[in-house]
Amino acid sequence: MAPPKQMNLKDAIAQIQDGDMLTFSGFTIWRRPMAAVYELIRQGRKDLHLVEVNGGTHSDLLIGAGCVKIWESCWIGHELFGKIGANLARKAEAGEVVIEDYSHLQILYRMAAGSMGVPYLPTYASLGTDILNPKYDHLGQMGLRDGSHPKIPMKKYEVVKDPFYGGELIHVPAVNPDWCIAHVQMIGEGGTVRVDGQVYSDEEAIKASDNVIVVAEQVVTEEYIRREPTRNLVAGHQITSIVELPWGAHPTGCFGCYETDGSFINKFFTRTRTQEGLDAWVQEWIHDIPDFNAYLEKVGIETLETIRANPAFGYSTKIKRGTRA
Amino acid sequence: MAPPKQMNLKDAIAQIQDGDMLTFSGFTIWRRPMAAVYELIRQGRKDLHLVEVNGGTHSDLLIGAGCVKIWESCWIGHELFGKIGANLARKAEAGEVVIEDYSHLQILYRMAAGSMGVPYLPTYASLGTDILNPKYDHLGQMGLRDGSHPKIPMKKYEVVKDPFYGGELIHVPAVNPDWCIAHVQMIGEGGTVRVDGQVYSDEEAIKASDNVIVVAEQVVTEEYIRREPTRNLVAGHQITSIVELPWGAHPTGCFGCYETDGSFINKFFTRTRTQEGLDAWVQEWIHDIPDFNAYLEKVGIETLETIRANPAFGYSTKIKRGTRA
Amino acid sequence: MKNRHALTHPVEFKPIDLLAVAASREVTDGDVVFAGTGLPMLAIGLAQLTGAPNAVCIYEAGSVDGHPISLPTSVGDARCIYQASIASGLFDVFNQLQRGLVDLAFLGGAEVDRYGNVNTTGMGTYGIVPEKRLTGSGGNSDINGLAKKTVFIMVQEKRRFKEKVDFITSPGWKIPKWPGGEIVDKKEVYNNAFRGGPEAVITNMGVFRFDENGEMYLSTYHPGSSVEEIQANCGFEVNVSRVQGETPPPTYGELDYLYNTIDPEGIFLS
Amino acid sequence: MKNRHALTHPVEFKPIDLLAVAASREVTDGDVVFAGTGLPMLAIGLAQLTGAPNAVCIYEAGSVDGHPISLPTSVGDARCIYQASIASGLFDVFNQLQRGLVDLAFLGGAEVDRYGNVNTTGMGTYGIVPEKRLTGSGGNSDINGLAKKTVFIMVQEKRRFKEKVDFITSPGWKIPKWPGGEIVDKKEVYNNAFRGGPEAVITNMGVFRFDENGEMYLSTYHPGSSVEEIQANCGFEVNVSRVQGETPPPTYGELDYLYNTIDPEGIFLS
Repeated sequence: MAPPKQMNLKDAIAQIQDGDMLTFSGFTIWRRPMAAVYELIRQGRKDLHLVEVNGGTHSDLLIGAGCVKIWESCWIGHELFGKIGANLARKAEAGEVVIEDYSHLQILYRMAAGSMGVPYLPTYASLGTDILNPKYDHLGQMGLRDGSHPKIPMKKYEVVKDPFYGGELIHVPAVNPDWCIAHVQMIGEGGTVRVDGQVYSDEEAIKASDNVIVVAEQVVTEEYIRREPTRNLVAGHQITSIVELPWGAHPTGCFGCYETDGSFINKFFTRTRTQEGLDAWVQEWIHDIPDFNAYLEKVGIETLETIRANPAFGYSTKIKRGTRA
Repeated sequence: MAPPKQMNLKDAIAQIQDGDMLTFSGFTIWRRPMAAVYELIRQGRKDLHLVEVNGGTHSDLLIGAGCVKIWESCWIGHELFGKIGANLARKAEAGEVVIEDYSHLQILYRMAAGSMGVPYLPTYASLGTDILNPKYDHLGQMGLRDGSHPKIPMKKYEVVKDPFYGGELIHVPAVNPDWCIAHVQMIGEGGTVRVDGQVYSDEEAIKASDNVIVVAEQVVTEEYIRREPTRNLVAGHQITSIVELPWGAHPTGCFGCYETDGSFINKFFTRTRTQEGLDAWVQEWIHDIPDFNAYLEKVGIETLETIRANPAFGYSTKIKRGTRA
Repeated sequence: MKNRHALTHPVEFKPIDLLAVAASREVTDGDVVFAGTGLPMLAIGLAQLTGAPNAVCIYEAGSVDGHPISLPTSVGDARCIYQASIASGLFDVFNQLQRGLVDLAFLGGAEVDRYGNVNTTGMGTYGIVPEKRLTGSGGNSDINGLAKKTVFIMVQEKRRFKEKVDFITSPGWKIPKWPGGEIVDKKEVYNNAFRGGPEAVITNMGVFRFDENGEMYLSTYHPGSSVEEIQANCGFEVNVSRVQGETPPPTYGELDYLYNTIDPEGIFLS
Repeated sequence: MKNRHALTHPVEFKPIDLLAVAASREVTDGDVVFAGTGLPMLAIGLAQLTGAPNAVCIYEAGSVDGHPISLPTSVGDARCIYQASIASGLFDVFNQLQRGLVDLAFLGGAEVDRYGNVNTTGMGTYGIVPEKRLTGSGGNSDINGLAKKTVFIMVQEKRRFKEKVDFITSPGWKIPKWPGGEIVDKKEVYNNAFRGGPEAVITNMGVFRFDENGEMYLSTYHPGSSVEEIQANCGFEVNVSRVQGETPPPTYGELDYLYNTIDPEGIFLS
């Protein structure tokens, strides 16, 4: 296996094809590869199939911009800064994007199964819910579970008996996305990945995927990152491409580096509840801007310095968050 | 759930009953709870059912001393210092201990399933081997898979079809031992466990078990161990009892603390290939000694200081290992 | 200075304060509690400062027993892991849930029925083209299914307390058994993993609990509300035969903790 | 000073040196290699110093791509993680194996048959009371089943090279399909997880490989050995129709690396 190549964001994202299956690092509004999502939109990628442990600002934007055909996950929103994923809701209600629902544990296990090299995992999660209602097996209803789509399992789930201890449970199918785009704090030149703070479901997402683009706050020498191998998450032979791009998760937060830019996300949420609003936002923040440096200029140094994390805590102590701060 | 109690080794081990199912921390001759095993023998525990991801000096001794009835695992030996687990071999060949064979991945997955709260895991591991030969389902042959033994699954494994992507594989049943005895480098007073270096299968062994005794090189404050929560493995609510006992893994090694005492293990191996030899060894190193302090006195300060790890490397730079050192 | 243990008067607290306080009182000392963003964070924080100092809080994103000195705005927040026992990920904490280690969980929802079935997926007709899409299940369904006890915090409106929710996202006491879909007791569906289910629903008007048959009944109404007002804001007939009177209001000490220790910045308590 | 690339003469190396060197030559640059304690450690270390500088070594106990400056005595050794990419545990590395990331693995065994089925479990009659118990499978069976290529390093004796091994611990090219036990091609048993199988068996006398039918043949005999000696020490009739001559001996450079860089303490090379 060839060691991963370091490249710029544009070239890294250009490897992704229309129709590919994608997943991401992070959790809701934390450590999302936002710069990569902007670039996907800038390059006009279409018909993407997203399978993610949970959604957030990154996927709501990508969906709103018309890049996505199928979204398999359990949740989307912007936490405190936007109660729902309004772009997904609008696109789904217009019949432009198909949602396949799983519960959080189920979709996590789909990714974990992919990372383990097994075709499914058993679970008791979310038995007795409409998530398992055959009526809502949307990919099945659309005839996509006929075995002709290698990344789409032939069943949404299966009910099974436990022959070892008795009882009954379900199996959820593995997923192996074509690509994981992960934003992390640090990567070695040879591809050794370090994630600091909560790792969310990054290990499963990265290891389940056939190809992995890592966008990192910092690229360091392998000698440095290997001084503490117990702190590293994934080795270079599971990584395809490396991009060094500080602030690349903005407006989502990155433990130890910067805070979530809640004000930015809230403005995004407020402005993009209509398609017109989303289109205007995309024009202003993506198409009217040549690259990510111009984006950061537009965000402004004052904002960036306000959200920069205090090293003692891993989060910003300067940001005003509540109404009484 | 009550926070874990700190106690002495004798009282901690006294909680384990004859016939209980046990598992352990560590890997072959690394981070094995040897002092706890000596204490189990001293207290004369009988009919133990061991299920471990792999065996080593600790289990070969426990089996030789007549404490064990069933051993489910994949391997036993002393690495470079003793090619086979001669005590297990002798006891099995005499019909005094029953072996149930799994492969390494299979028995790891049995423990992982237990830790995940699922009744089994699917795997492709070791298909097409005699490990799956129904003739060698020893617990089944003995009639123990009739459902009347809550810790013994009703099947050794099951062959299944994959309805999602086609193909065929097996399920291996979860295991939830009554007790895990784990030797680790550090634990907080509230039970937060930190393992340094390779974690082997400690996470699975600890989290699969209904009760956990942690023997630690050092007990520290929770405030201290929680300064870096990303380095910790298990929280206090999964721990039952805490014992502080430096050198408690001797003669097996403990990353960052001390080297495997290969010479000690090799002498054990050489002396205990017969039952008489084992009995004499147990008399000398366990029954003739009141406690672990006396054991360390007998090992001698020179040996302990020679195997003590150099903090720069995590292993000893003083020990003579090869023939040309 | 007021006695910290004295009860406040209705004009001295807001509805959200009572929600947080009532929720915190559901925590037993030593409980392992699964909590989400918002009110649950206030509730578990308050419980740890009052009756349940040894309660352990697990957040879904992968932290165990954090002791934030600055209130997190989400469970993925960097603040969650300050003085935490463990900072890990979803695989760790969801496995703990499935393993049966979670005693209590706080959850929310858009719709609920009398059996504690909750909808957070979609309103109206659901399908390939949904009528009105919501956020989706998140961990709600997993947690409600597998924790020993769950407590829901919800807004009391007729359109939210329904005879039948539009989509069962999160499993209550009577649920469909798939693939057939016949409605049976939760125990029959969860079999070896059955550990309990919805314990209470706390709204801005009252506290509901569940009887031996898994049916919701009104337990207490909040100061300023009434049985009648609650029935008027409930889409099904509420069992009021077990009402025990008014929900005890917050104490001065509880309010002080909420506003000055837990959320001094006014993130959730503006 | 001798040319490092020049071949040594039979009196200048020991059998174990040739085993390590022959094994190291099986590594292709960039391979992800699963290795165990002992000779495999020498082989992968030598490969990284010669033809395969980018080979990645995974040890079963949970380390990835370590660069020890002091030779480990076992895969659990603290030395394994020096300048490693990852220090984790079995769950990580066995999942990588099952996911199909392992290109090559070095294994050992007590008995082997012509299809590369290997026994490390028991000699003689096996059962509840075994005739002669060995160490057990360890990861041998998992790795032989799931790596793309495996190379066995074994002692050449008639009692070890058998027509039929007493217990199939580790799956070769023709194996039983359970629960029935009929002998079929490995591909039929492993289906979606089929990636290859035994590539070579290296003994103290020669190097064996496997043909299109998964049957072992003699590829080269070591300097000082012969086709006849090998057949005399093999319990089944060896296919010698493809013998390519002598196994190339170690170079002076390879011996220097083995004795002075990889194992200067004389742990395995005494």
